[in-house]
Amino acid sequence: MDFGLLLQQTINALTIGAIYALIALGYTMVYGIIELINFAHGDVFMTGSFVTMWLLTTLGFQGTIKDPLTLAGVLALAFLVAMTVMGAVGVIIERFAYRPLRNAPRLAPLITAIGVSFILQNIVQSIWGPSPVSVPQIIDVQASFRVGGTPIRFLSIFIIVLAIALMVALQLFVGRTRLGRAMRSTAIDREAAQLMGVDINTTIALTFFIGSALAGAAGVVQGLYLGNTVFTAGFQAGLKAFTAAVLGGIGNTTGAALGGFVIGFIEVGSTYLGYTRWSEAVVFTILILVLVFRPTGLLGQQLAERA
Amino acid sequence: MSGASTPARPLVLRTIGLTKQFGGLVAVRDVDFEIPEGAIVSLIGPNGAGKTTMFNVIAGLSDPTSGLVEFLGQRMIARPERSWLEPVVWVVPAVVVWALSYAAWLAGLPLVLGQLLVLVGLGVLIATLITAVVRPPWYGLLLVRFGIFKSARPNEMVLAGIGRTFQNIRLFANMTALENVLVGMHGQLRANGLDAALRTARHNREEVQGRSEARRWLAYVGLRGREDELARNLPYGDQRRLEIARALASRPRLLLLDEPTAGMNPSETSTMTALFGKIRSELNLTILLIEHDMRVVMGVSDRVTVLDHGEKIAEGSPDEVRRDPRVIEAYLGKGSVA
Amino acid sequence: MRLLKLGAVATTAALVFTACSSSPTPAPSGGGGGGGGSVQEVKIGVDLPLSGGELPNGGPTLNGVKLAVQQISVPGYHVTVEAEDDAVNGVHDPTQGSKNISTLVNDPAVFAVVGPFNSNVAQAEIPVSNAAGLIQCSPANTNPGLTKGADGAALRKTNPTKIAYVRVATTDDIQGQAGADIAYNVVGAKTAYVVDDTETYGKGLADVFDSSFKALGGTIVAHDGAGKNVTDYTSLLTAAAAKNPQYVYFGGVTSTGGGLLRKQMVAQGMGNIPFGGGDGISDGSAATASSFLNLAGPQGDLNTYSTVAAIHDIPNPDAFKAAYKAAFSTDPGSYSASAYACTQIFLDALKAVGSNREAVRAFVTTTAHKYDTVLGSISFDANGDTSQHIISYYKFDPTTKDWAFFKQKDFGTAG
Amino acid sequence: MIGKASPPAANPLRRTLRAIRDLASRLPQRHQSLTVIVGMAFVTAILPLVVLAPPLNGFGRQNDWLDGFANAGVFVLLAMGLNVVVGLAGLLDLGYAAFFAIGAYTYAYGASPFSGLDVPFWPMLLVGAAVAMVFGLLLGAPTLRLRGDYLAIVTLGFGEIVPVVFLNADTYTRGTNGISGVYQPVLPIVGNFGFGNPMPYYLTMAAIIAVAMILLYRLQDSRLGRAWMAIREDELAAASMGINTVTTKLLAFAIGASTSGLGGVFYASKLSVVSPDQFGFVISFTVLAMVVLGGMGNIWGVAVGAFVIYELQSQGLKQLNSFFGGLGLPPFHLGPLTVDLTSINFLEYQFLLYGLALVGMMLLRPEGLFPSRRRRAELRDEADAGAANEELVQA
Repeated sequence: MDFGLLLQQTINALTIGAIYALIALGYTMVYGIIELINFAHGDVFMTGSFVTMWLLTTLGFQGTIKDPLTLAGVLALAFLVAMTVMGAVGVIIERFAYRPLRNAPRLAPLITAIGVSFILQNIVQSIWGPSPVSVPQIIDVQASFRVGGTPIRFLSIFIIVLAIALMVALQLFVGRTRLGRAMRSTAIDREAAQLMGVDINTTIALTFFIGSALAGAAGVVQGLYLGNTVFTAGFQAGLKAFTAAVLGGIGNTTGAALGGFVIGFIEVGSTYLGYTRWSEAVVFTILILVLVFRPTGLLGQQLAERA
Repeated sequence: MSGASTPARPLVLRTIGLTKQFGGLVAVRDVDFEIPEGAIVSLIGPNGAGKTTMFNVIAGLSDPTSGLVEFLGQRMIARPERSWLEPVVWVVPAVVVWALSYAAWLAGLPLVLGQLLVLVGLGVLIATLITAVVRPPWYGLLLVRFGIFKSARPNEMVLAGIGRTFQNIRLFANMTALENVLVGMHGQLRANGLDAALRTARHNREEVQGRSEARRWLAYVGLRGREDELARNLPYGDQRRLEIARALASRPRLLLLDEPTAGMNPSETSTMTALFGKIRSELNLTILLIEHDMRVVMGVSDRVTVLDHGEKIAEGSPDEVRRDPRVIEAYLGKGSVA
Repeated sequence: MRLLKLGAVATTAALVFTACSSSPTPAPSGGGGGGGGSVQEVKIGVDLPLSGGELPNGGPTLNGVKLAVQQISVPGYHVTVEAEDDAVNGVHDPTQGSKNISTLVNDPAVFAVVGPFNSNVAQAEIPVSNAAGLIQCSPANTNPGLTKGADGAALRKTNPTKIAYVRVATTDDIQGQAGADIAYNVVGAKTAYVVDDTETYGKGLADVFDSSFKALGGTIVAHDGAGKNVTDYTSLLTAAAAKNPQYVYFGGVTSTGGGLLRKQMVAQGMGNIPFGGGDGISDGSAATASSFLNLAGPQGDLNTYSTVAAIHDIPNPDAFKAAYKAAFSTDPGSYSASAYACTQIFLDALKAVGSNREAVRAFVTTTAHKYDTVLGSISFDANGDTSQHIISYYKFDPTTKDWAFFKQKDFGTAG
Repeated sequence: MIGKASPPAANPLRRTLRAIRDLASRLPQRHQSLTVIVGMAFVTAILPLVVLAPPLNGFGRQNDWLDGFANAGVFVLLAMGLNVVVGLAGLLDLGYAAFFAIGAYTYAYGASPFSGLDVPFWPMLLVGAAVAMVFGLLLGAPTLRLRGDYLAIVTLGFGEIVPVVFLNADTYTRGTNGISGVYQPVLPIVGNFGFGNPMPYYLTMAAIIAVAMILLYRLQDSRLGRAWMAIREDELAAASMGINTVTTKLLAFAIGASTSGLGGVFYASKLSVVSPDQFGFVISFTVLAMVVLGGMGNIWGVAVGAFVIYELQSQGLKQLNSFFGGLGLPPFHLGPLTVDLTSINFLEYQFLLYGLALVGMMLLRPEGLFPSRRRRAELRDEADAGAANEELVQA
């Protein structure tokens, strides 16, 4: 077995897995708190990549930024803008498409979610056109270092580290802060949390903000990594990320992150074995098998009630 | 302490060493418990004593960690072991057939044979899957053989003769009272989808008879004339009654009532208590009652079992239990003991 | 900016639409006609995907038809364009296509149809137009199965001898051979890696490349498929790089990942491996937004080849481009010229035999007729395929940042 | 019910009206199948005439409309099938298109030059439904134990797997090219099933829908239908009433799948081509939207919802250009914006409009356009006539 190739593919899997994981977090957080499959989430991610593209081209960047300081500044700006804008978009979507339906039949918000997804796609398509567009890759995509003769790209390492940092930050936020506690308590029992003085609307809006901001971050990352985006990119990425969230145990943030990486490995693994054409089928087959054997996902809680 | 009441009467239900753990928390610990036929037995205890957990295990809603439940002398529940193996059992026969088809291909046998075997394998897979879903008794035996036994499902408990109500009413809110009772009669009726689609004689007969029987059940609990109201539009007390009618419609031998008078005013409570007596005497039913209201418990029960922190601390007639020092201690400070 | 631009196009569209709004009584034509009382209103039907993600395919193609109708006038006729959208929910939909062609068949003013764009829509439409005897010309279909062999025969079951579907694009089987010819003979590669986009066009092309390259004596190190949903080719390329291919061939179009694949090759340090594709990636210079060269990016030495199933030496290659740009203020799309050519052929027929459907159909499919089009001289063979089998070879030119023609080769009549 | 709102009507006219209304609400309950047949016959007869009247005749000829109606019928069938799964049993199925694909491919195998077989259309309808049902069972049996949204993702995954298999198993499915030249039905009475002659398809579809509707209504009003609804309302309580929830859900799944298979067979026979890209998530989602917008659980509501959405997608949104062009409204001002409706290419904003329509309809009527009104008194036997009177007195 070629160790170098294996190492490279592992890095590839971790990189794409990190992107899935970032998107999956949004799915799982929203699901955890209002039990809604937010089908518009994939398109929030897509819009984030377009916002990045718009920002970088407006600032006049075409390609690699050599000066490390400028690079750091532009990167920070890109993440800040994409995450804030997408966070705000998430809050707006929640306010107008989901909140009025909070007590409606369960499937009603699912339909509006898909409606919102169409709306986002069409808006992006009207502004930036229906064809794929280039995103300036401000980090040198070829820069790499060698591990035992195998080139490892800095960009990949950057993405993996960044994603993990964001996930850790999220865990700390949810676990250690007052707002995080409010989120957790709302997720467990909305009415009880309300009685305890938690502002439900703010908490849910906050959840959407964070989830969408993470999707925005994933959008930036995707732009840097692939240098390309298209207005239909949200659907498939969203589907995979949602699968990741379920695979990990929906509602569980650690599970979502784990699920993202697992899907990255499944995809890259099927390519490694020469079954790229089947990778989608493999992902979903493994998902079905996992759920048959572990009905609540990899890290999902066992349910008290059984029917 | 044990065998305090008349041993002549056969047991309807018996639990042996029943234990249920949630993570590190032991909700029920090693409880032996018996219900003789025709009795009204109450299960009491302070909040968090494990009453509802016990109830859910008996009703088949959750698997015990260890111990077993016998209903009418039949073993209903065993500890689930290696239940994740069950899906493996479904797939193995089909995989064996497919392996045969591959072997046939390798051996150079005619292609048609291999293809036929592939189809047979598919058929086997479908058959095993359907078997797993329908769960005929021999499938259960097979699971025991492989050490993959899973406990009885709630519906199997019902078919065996255990009916129940819920602590927080769980009616089918968007169905009418009559339909709720008809659902309760599910196990009594036999018409399947094909009967319904073709409107066979069986379907028509059962619908007519079922409806009139359902009406009688509603009338029995005092809901005459409310047949076509949506369950969610009924007043609270009537919803409780409807739940009982629905449970009775399954013609149980043992009726489990989970706090049936919770949230009722005294006059409603006394009507309800009267109903229990009527059910027992007229329908010859055994009743297991979880109740907070001590007046109800002491007034209606033949036997009382007291749980505290998941353990059985006392058992006997209401008077015996009332005087038991451990019971007084468990309830101390609450002033609940009348 | 873009909205404004769209407005301009849309105004043209709206004019056309207004003029041809199908009212029972012939509407007094507003702008066109101009000749007097004897002008007959006729329509060229168009069926293309015109909404959602497929608009970049259908939109510029429709513009090609409009441009032709604007520029070429046929005495005695006022020709308008009746456009139907076969995309539902943003995806080309054979059901909608079948319905659209029925609609066009039912409209007596329609004497010919340009379209469709996608092969599976064509599969649903060909039987309908064949039964109705309404001539249809696809600017983009290249799948051999639509016309040739038993598959083609099955599609025209109702009137087996009356061809009602022609196409101006050379089929994949020929272009795939050309791609292999470039890889093996021009570049001199002995090993190649093939990726297709799993769609009819891309996979068909890649499969022919695969077999032709092997026939020439080369080795295919791997042949992978990655659908249009795949955006990350990194792992694919990592695996391929380990097998040291001397050439990479992409079967597909820019929007299904052509540019992305090349760009990621560069990122992976595979930029110096020659890369080739069919006319699906030959879609304008690097200055054209969303073209292959634009998306593939400026890095690497872009040793990149493409083929176009048409003669390069046409009389005035830039005139069409300029006229298109003047009318729609964008560069033409990959199939704008093909759609223009289809329309030219129909207008020729209209001029020659009038607007009777059967007459037009018979005229167009007569194998002896030659048409002078923007794509060069075209005639159709007995199956309705273009009998022109010349493939033009292009290579990326780093100075002009555009495709540069370097050779054309006639693959004869051997299908 | 009515008596409560208004005092006993003295006015004879009012009484007559009430009697008519009463009859109208009772007839469907007493003679359901007959009502469905009469209703479908009426709709089938009236639709071809309606489209001849303005303004509909401006958008297309009768044949165009009928062709579209026959296509819409496929979706009506799909929506009615999915309604069993989602509306009655309360299971979220996001991969419903997979069974549609399986039905369509089954027909393509049974009647096309590709396989060399030429099985007549009518038996193939049953075969397609049966094959789809088998796959429904195969998927459902191991997965129906899953709770709500886990089931949703499993079905979604299945919906993604099936087209991938049809795409990549090209030896058996001709891969991306699909199977073309699928034979069309033959039936002497209805007429010649040819291209450009939509009437036979239209009539056949109406008949299939009528039969499916009768069967589904019958299932809904039965022990099985009540069990489905009980599971939807409260799965745990349903299990505690002796309902084998897994088997019952599996039946819902199987019936939904077979209805979808029926639709697939018809679709393949009408279109004469099947290929993997016709059966993506978009179809699954569209059918789900039809069910939810029509009014989950209400069979005729779902059917109407499906019809409306399909016509909106394939006709309405595509006609906006000629509609506004034809109106010839002068440009008007919206604040600083000048809006010229004739210059907007609505085709380009189809998605936006569709999305807005979905969101808007849901916000206004989250329970759907025709929410299932809970059925009132049903077939009563004579023995219970007394109780019925008593109920009326009380109400």
